[in-house]
Amino acid sequence: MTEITLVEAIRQAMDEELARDERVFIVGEDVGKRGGVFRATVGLFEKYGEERVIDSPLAELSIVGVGIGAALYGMRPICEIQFADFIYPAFNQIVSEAAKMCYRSNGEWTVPMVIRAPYGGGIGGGLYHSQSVEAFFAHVPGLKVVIPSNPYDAKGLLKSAVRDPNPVIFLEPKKGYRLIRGEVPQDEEILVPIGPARVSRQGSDLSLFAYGMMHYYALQAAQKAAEEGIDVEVVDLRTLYPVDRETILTSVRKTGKALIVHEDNLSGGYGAEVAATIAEGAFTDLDAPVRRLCGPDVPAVPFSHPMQEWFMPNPQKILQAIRELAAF
Amino acid sequence: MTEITLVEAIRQAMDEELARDERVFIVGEDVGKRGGVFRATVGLFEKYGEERVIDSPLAELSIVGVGIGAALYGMRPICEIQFADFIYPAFNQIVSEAAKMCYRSNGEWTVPMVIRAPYGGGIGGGLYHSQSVEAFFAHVPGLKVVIPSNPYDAKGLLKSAVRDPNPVIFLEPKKGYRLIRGEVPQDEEILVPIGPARVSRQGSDLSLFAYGMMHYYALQAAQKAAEEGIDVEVVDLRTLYPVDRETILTSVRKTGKALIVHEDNLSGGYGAEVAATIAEGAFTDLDAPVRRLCGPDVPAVPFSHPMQEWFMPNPQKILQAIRELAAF
Amino acid sequence: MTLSDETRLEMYWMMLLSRRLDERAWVLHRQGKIAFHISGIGQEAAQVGAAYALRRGYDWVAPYYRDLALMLCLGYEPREFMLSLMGKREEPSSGGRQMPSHWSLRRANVVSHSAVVATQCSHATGIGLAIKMRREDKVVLASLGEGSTSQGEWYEAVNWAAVHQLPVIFLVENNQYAISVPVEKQMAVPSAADRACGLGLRGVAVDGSDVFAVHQAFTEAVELARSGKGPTLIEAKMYRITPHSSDDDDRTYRSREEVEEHKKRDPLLVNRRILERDGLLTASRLEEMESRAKKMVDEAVQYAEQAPYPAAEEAAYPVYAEEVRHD
Amino acid sequence: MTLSDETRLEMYWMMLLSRRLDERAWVLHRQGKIAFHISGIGQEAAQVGAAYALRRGYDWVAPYYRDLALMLCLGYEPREFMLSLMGKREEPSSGGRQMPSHWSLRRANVVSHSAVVATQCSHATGIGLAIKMRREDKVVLASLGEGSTSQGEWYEAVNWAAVHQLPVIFLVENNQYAISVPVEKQMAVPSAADRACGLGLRGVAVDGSDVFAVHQAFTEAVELARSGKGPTLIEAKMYRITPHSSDDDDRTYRSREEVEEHKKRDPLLVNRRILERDGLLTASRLEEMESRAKKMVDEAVQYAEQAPYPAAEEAAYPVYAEEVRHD
Ligand SMILES: Cc1ncc(C[n+]2csc(CCOP(=O)(O)OP(=O)(O)O)c2C)c(N)n1
Ligand SMILES: Cc1ncc(C[n+]2csc(CCOP(=O)(O)OP(=O)(O)O)c2C)c(N)n1
Ligand SMILES: [Mg+2]
Ligand SMILES: [Mg+2]
Repeated sequence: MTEITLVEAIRQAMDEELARDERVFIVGEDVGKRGGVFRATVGLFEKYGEERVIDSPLAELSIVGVGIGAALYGMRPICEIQFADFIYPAFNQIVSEAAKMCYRSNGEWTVPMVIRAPYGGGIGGGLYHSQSVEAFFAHVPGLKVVIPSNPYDAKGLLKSAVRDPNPVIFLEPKKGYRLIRGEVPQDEEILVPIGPARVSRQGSDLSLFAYGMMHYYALQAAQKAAEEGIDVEVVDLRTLYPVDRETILTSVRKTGKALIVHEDNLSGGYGAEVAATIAEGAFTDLDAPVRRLCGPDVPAVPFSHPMQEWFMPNPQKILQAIRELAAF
Repeated sequence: MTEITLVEAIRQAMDEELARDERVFIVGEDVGKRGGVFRATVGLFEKYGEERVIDSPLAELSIVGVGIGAALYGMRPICEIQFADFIYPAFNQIVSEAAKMCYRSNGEWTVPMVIRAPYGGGIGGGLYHSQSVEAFFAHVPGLKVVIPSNPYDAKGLLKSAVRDPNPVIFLEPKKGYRLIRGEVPQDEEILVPIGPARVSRQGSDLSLFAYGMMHYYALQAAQKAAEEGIDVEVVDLRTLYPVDRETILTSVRKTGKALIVHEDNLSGGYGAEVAATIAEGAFTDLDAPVRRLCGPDVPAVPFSHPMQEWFMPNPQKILQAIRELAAF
Repeated sequence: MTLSDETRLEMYWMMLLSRRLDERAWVLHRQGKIAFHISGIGQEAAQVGAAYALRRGYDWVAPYYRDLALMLCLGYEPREFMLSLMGKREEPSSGGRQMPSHWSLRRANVVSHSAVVATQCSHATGIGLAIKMRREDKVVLASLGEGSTSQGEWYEAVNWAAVHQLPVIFLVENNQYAISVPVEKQMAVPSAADRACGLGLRGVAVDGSDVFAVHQAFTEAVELARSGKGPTLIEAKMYRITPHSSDDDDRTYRSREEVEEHKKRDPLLVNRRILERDGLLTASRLEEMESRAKKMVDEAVQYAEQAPYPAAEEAAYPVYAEEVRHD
Repeated sequence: MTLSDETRLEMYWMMLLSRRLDERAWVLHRQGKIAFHISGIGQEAAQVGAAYALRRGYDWVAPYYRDLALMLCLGYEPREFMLSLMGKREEPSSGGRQMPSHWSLRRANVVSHSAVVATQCSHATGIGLAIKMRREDKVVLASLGEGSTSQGEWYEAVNWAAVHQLPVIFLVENNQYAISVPVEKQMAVPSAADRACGLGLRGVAVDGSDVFAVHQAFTEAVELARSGKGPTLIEAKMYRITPHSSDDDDRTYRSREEVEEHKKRDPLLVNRRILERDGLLTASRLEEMESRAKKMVDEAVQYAEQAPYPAAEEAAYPVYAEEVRHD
């Protein structure tokens, strides 16, 4: 097995899907010659040509809208939004069109497409290159929302997303692009199903729910907690929508305690749905309040280093929350 | 006191604020001569002229964006989005700009503006004239999100919104525009503060949280429940964001049970935040799972009558949920 | 392309049928039998002229809610329209999920549109992109109202089609109003076709009351698009004779005189005169058409009235493609 | 308006100062002292020419991230730029919340902009609307890159300003690239100024390397706007001499030869020649300017390096206007 980075896994997934299915194409800003500002599409323009790796106009709304049209015609677009922070101009097309197409046409028309976007903070990007946007989409029936936390899943989930007959919002923790490495077999095809969350660490004292970069930190914190004698179960939510309530509830029913971590703002964040799911479905098993450790309710991650660190959850903060919850 | 309709209360609020402060103006589609497609601005064009009641181009993004610019310059725009379903083209301006302006400029620039939009289903409007959009905005620090449930609050909250130094998303339950009537004194100025929720019915058996049209139904259901001997406390959330956690927790600590009702889709809806708040803050007081009765996770309210009724919560469905929760 | 006499008469017939269906919808609304109608009266010539320049069933169409006549030309059936007005299960656009006149017809390559104006335009551009990628010779038509050209959405779609030279034809049905807002409040150019010059594609303005003039303009645009010469923007000038919809009261914003004045250019009238002038349309022929239309409309209404509503629980699907049921 | 010799030299000085500050930012980045820089090198003439046509401190400005020279003309101080590069507390645009070059300067009527391109344009239109409502004679300038004119956002803002005849001037700084994407992939018209003809406002293309030509074009546009004659779109043609930002590697998408070729039209060079030709700029004068600039840049860096970072907890506010602190 070979260890590769998260971004390389994503690149490989696209490369393989472009090779496999000629209906697949990539469209976005700077995805062509430049190979993407994060180099996620590097080499693909040269390999597949400018008709299948398309440098779009600087217009997110139409990157998605044009993608939808192509999907209706039978293509399989992979739309890249350069930063998740810039997905809002396309919000109408995603929420009004892509998400509702199948339902509103009673299944006559479907939109098989992937919208990829790097998200998340901690990279000195300031307010507009650090945002988490998952909660907006994990509330929209018709969409699937996927966030990988490691190279294996990233590759396997992205390949599944390309083959999925629905619109999939695929959010990539950009801080982990080069930081997160992992073994990914290069000689076999990897497909990770969209839908199920994954228990990434078994434990008995409490359940820690996270995804993306925060899942990476969660494992680190759980490791430290183990050294202190606290046995943490970690669940990588990875498909955020539709919600995998079963895996969430199964874990809490076992441990009796739940800690949810994300870097997005607390209020109305994805953690609220996880907490609500637990409050309804595992009430009699709960031994403690359901705890959320999330980004604070300020507009976004500030640029200046001390303020950025104040905003971001990290392994230390997670460990502290684990300790408190374990002691309840 | 005079009984007026919800929409008349809204019209009066705007009329009074236009008269009080010449920085106030209205901008939107068909708000001028037509007086708004729901007649919420009727007579104001004639009274204040076309410079203060502006028929905009058919472009929501710039209705909001231009409003922001005017607010930066010191005006107090009231932007009307014709239906909440059409607010998505303006999502970027609302979330990236209006919400973040104060924070990102460290308070140098603020955006005192109101964005009004009729929302909600049950009026035969189908997928695109029935949506609830509150959850998207009740997750965005920098915004305030307000939903009135009766004429008094509608008038008092809208007047407060116009005077608020921040961007306020003001969502109006359109099914109640003419259906919901209430006493509103016509000889004194009414200002209802943005922020606090309101216990609209005292009770001891369980707490029922709702807003807008669903609050109207909630009171009806609570009345019926009382006849069956179930004493329901009803809380009108009315300011959804920032979240009034104190009022929510105080009520649940008293009753020990919580039922949350909204017509928006269940998953990731506003009810998730209410449930999460309770699961964290009232754990030791809870006598039952936190229950949500919400719109189902389908894209939006269908047009055809039987399907619409299937989608919408109503007093009967609420009563049934009350019975079940009370019996837990 | 010269049109045969037969085709010219058929085009008139399509306009007439559309008109009679549309009028019946207004009647049904007054009778309280339907809840909502949005009308295409006054816009039939533009739609029929456009449709007849397409290879119907081969080319693709992204229409908007006023396009009843266009839809009929593409094979949409009168009874399907009536089913949709009544929210009946069998209605092919959405199975009763969408409001009436929110078209979709897979068998005719008509993609589903929402109520959010202008969103269909970037879909058309995407379809055009796919056609070009596949090296096919299809074209795609997107239509919208003049007010909707104020949406950035529309601009982006046209811009993209122009940059990539895609086989898309954008039809702006300029009926002078967006609900109550007159066209002067939407644009600072005298004609929606002028928008084209900032976008680098051909812009053509045509009299939308003259079905043959519209057809001519479209035939040229379609030919260019089909042969890889890129998109065209066509503005058909017309007038919205009815209120915006059954919910609207247009007396609040325009005078009866203005409406009456424009009725003189009613496309049914204008094209009848043309065909009479050319000796094609006789009184008896017209009578025959009228009675055929009446019969079809009656039958459509009857059929739809007896058709079942969807079951409540059908509203639960298909949220995802996996849930699509074929029955 | 003829410019005095003094003013012409001052304009050159502003360009020079901006250039030296900008170059220092690149040095600081290479030294690892700052994390990010986005450069205005090559765009100074357009910005200074525009600024000098405004009544600075009276008119309003909605700039974009490359507008360092514009900002300096409006009274932004070199040390403020350095503070912003380093994310220091005293930085006036955002107190360290935003990335460098995301301007805001209330004292100079410069409104805050985000990183989301083109969003500032509808703010400018809104400011123009407010100016008109108040019957004032101010104007507002909005600037953006040519790639950003692909955003529907921009189109809507310009359209609105044209329909309402607002005192807004839209400056498109056409530096030929949007990161790696060349202008031909953004528009099917030869010039961004051509966009104007579809929108019903004046469109002017000007050589963005010639500060005086730009100034002339702006002076006319400002006069028209101030006297109620509506908006103008001005395209300044130029070339982005540096990579997109300190994160970019432009060798992946353009040749060194291409860049070198365009350096011949470097605005500092072009305008030096003009001023030398007119006998205004002597070697000693230039030397004096250079040493003054160096001193100012050095001092600015020194000041900024010693300035404190914001405290972590300051990130908690001001989310709402009620939380604004003045200290
Ligand atoms: C984005 C959006 N905003 C508002 C509306 C409400 N609305 C429906 S039709 C309409 C007017 C459309 O005018 P125009 O584009 O000229 O088309 P017409 O109805 O005249 O054919 C409006 C404002 C909508 N459907 N979508
Ligand atoms: C809406 C949005 N999409 C993408 C980006 C990322 N981005 C930053 S600058 C830029 C290119 C801008 O090009 P142009 O408008 O020509 O301005 P220039 O940088 O060349 O001055 C892009 C794509 C962004 N900031 N905003
Ligand atoms: Mg119209
Ligand atoms: Mg550029």
